[in-house]
Amino acid sequence: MSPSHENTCRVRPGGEGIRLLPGNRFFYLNGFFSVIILLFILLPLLRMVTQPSLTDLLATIRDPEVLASLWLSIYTAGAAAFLSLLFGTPLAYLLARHEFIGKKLVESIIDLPIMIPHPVVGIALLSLAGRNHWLGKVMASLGVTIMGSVTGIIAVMTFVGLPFYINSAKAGFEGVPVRFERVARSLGAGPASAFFRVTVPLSWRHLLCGVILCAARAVSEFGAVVIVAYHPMIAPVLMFERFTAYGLKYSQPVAVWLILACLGLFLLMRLVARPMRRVP
Amino acid sequence: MSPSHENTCRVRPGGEGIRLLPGNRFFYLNGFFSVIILLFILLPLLRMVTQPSLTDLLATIRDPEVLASLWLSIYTAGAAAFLSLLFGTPLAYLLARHEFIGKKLVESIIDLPIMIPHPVVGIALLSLAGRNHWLGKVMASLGVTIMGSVTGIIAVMTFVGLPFYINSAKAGFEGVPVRFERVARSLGAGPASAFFRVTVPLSWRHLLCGVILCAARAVSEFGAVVIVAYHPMIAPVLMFERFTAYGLKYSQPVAVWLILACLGLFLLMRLVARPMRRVP
Amino acid sequence: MIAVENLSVVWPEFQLREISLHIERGEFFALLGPTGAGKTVVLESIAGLVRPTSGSIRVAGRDVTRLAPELRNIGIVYQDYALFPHLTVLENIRFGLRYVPPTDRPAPSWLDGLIDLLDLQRILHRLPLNLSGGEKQRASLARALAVQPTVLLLDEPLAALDPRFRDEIRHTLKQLHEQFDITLLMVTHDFDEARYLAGRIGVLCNGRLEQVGPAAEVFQRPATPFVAGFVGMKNIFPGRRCDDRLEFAGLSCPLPGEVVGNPDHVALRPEDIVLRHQASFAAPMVTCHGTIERIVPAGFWHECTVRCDAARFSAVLSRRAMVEGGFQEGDMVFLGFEPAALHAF
Amino acid sequence: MIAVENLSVVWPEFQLREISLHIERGEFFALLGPTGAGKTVVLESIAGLVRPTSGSIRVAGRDVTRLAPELRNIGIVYQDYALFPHLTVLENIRFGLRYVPPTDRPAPSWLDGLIDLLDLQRILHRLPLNLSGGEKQRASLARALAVQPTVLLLDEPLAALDPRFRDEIRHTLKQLHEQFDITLLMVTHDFDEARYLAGRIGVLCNGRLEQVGPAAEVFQRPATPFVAGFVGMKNIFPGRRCDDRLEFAGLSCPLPGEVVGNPDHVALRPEDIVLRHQASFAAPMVTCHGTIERIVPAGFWHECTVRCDAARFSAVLSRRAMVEGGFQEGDMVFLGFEPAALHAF
Repeated sequence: MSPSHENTCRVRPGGEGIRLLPGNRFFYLNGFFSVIILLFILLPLLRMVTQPSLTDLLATIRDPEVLASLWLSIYTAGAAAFLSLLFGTPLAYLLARHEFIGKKLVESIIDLPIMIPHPVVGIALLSLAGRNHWLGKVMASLGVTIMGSVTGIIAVMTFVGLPFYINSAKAGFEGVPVRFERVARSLGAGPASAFFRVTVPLSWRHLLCGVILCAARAVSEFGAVVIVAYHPMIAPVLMFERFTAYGLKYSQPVAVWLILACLGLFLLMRLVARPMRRVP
Repeated sequence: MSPSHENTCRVRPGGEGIRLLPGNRFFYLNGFFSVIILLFILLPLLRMVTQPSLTDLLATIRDPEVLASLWLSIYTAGAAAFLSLLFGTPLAYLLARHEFIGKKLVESIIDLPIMIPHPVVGIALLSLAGRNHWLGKVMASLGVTIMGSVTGIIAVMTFVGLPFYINSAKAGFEGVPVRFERVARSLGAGPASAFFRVTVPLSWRHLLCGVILCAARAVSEFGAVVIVAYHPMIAPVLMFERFTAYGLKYSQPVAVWLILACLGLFLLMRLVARPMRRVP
Repeated sequence: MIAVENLSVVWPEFQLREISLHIERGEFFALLGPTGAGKTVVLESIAGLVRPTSGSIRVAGRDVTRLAPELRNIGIVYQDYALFPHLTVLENIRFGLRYVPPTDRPAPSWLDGLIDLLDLQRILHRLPLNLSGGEKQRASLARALAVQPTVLLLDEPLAALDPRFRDEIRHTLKQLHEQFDITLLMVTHDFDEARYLAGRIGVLCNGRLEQVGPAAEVFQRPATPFVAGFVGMKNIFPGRRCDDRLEFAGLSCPLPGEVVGNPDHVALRPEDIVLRHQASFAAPMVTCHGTIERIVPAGFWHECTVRCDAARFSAVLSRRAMVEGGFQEGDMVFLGFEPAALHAF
Repeated sequence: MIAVENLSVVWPEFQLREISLHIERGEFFALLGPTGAGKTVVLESIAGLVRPTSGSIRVAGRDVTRLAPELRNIGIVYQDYALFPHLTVLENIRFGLRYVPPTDRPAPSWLDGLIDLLDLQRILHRLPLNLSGGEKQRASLARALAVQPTVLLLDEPLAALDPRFRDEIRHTLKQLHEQFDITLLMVTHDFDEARYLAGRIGVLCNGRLEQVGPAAEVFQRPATPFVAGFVGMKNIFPGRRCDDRLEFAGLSCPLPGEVVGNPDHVALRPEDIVLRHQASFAAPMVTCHGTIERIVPAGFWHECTVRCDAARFSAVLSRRAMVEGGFQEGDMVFLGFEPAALHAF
């Protein structure tokens, strides 16, 4: 998503530095409000992470059901991110490079999945795949099912994660001056060659960021997935089940592991991305 | 959210225009993939919206349970957006104006709610409000409950919506040159006066965008709310209930009304925002 | 080598109208004009990066109007260098080689010669990020020339450079042109630059080609008031011919030799005007009387605005002339110039 | 009026070291220096927008070093005008008035006088967006002066303007200073601008004040090689005094009158050098012999680089001198200058 994408990908404008001039009650007032907000975000998470005992945590991670759901979450989110990369990149590139009538509309369409209430997403995908729609019939005859299948989970996750990848990739492509591609073409490179030899190497950070954000959004989805596929269980669904069946105390360890899995995954990707030569 | 915020708030760089030069098979290939992606987003939604009959839709909207849930959704999302505006603005302003050690960390903390799986958010907030935590005790003695209350719903919605408001507001404040505030202060205005007379009028579009995005995210939340408060029922929860109890066909009309309510709300806000004098 | 016929590019906010240009093999041609005149659009049309609305472009005898840019074999160098930041200088230079068919590949000595002439030996393995402007522009020239383009287009190649590098690159361009026998089309807004480098000059204004000709001719005999102003004739007056005299700004003077037909403008360079406190001008000089309205010091000279009854003249005086004359704002002065310095058109 | 004592601002990437400045009531002082020298930091320290690391600032006898900017009553005008884009020109001008205590409020005639002098009548109710650069800068001056600041700080007020507006605003500044008796501190990188407007000049380089003095003195007797280069003495050589002669660049010449002590640099303006093909210089002239390495035409003059055995001289010739002398690159020439033109320091 662009918020965190802005934090991670874009070079910030030159710092002004904290220069506290006299007469800055306003500054301290702002600081006070800011601390409240940060505590509001941090305290619940810290509390939740520190509440379960280590024994509980260890017992939970040995639970094959938990492990399976974590693995399924990661696997489907990865697939969704890959699909977004594959299908979203061309659209992001077109939007970054061309002006056309209806461009605003296309951009709004891309942002739709962000705005739509999550269960509605699930219901919408199921509506399409229903047997009384021609597409549903085609899919059924190919043996593809959405309801209660891994395919369905991936479809939902792709749906909700796409805007995050496309917007990040678009910002990345917009950051590469058209001039570079023009020079490449004047040197004999075709459009595809210019794209892969110049544009992609200069925007890979944004692309990677987009993939990470897309995967993050996909892994965190619950409302749409629970409609489309309660089983096989992804981790948030499992957590929800434990919460409703056994209460808060039994769902907390799963939540902790899910958070750790997400954080670990993103740290790993960050590290993989770091040592690449020549940061633009 | 920044994606749509980028589409709506920021002036785009000068258009390059579609200049189709010869030899652009690459362009058509991109266009093909782009159309697939747009259909993937649009078809399910269109299908869902067109499937219920008008009679069903009218019957649904006369159902007092549906009306109550829609109203609750809108009301709580509005409250969450208002709280974000109140508490998020100071933090956004600090981040836009000052560099300090740990700034990246603070920015990551703000983005945490985007990354965290939705049910985990609910579980985390409940962890804090539990009776065995001092804060939980304080809240209980004040008669504030999170579990199953409107307060809880608003808390959850604020939690998930905050990053969207803060990131948009921060971008807005960053877009106002510090120089303007400096000139204001050299003319005798104190820091607060400079903020309200110069910075806010020059960034109100971003602030409004942030509020809209925050409300959109809040209204669409399901996973976290369903943990904290199944009752009173917000619209997505009601839809989920109808889906599990009666199936797809009975949940679709509610989904359509929910989407229409969201879209109507945002259009209204846009219109309210439009006629203001002097667009910066 | 390049033949542009009736090239038009019409965009909502900009129009380039019916440009025709012919550039010979081995020529150094400069297209001159103020910002926004459409110079870069002409270059990019030739390179195939802009789709012309109408007109045709032939390069080396081949009609390239509808050809993709990668098939035209035309090099382009931008003022911001546009070096690929993720590649070293050498990788930048070799970027285009893989698209050249093996049979046409330039001999290794070609690359070596380029690297030598452009003095890139020391920086071949550095990334562009930390190079100086001059080094970047030299690398960018090498990259464009490595694939042996039929024509090299230069888009304000000196504009973004520090003055010290500007001299260096200007010199390099001259050397390149002399030693490698390449055809060069340069776009610039700086008349001195064009005059120093180019054999012929075209002046573009508002998407129209106002004058084309050898550099000296454009300088001495501008064809339109716009070109006259552009080449430094700050004093431009409406005027007319009466038999063998020229009348303008309330003055009447003998015709300068070159005038043919009926000109309607008279132009005069500010440095051709002499100011004196007494009316002590010798015979052929034309004089008039006026008041110094403003004196603005600028570098080595002072710019004086003198108001005579009918017109306002701009004169440039060296610092020495200023000190010796003791001119002040508000002084009454006599203003003189030789009729030969007038240009009528 | 302004007394800055030992002002230092130390940032990781920049240092301003021990600046001391004294500016009198009603003075027009210019702080001159290249980009990045720290000129704006000095201004912003005085205005209270930058926190000094050490040193003190007194304005009108009051120590303001730790005072909030809104309490200092110091106006500031930036090169980018910084007009509030959401307010009309009049609202911009009246912005600061509500913070002035009712007893101190300027008479309405003050505002009217400003609006008249700055010719803002016609644009009072327009938004800044569509104003020309000159109009914007005039509005920005009016806004700063509306609250009757004790001092007005100008940050490169002419730098962002088109040449035609630059003359106009320069004139306006001079008028403002003459008619309103305000104290002005201007920062600029343009020596001619400073010389035209300011009474005294301070030259800043790399965060250090190199020289302070009347404009003419800085121009004629720069104190350091940096200042010499900045005021246009392109030829700077290490040199030394031997009894009553000055030795530099392999030459020995009589001392120019002003020299005291033991200078170690000798500087010469390029326009004080004369080139000839014959060694026909009259008695006091110092001459040497060399080769023209490069001729670069630039506007009204040509810049020639002449290599004599020990040194490289830069000379500026008018176009006329160039044509009459018929100089070419590679020519052997005699170079001469009057010893009085030398400046030793």
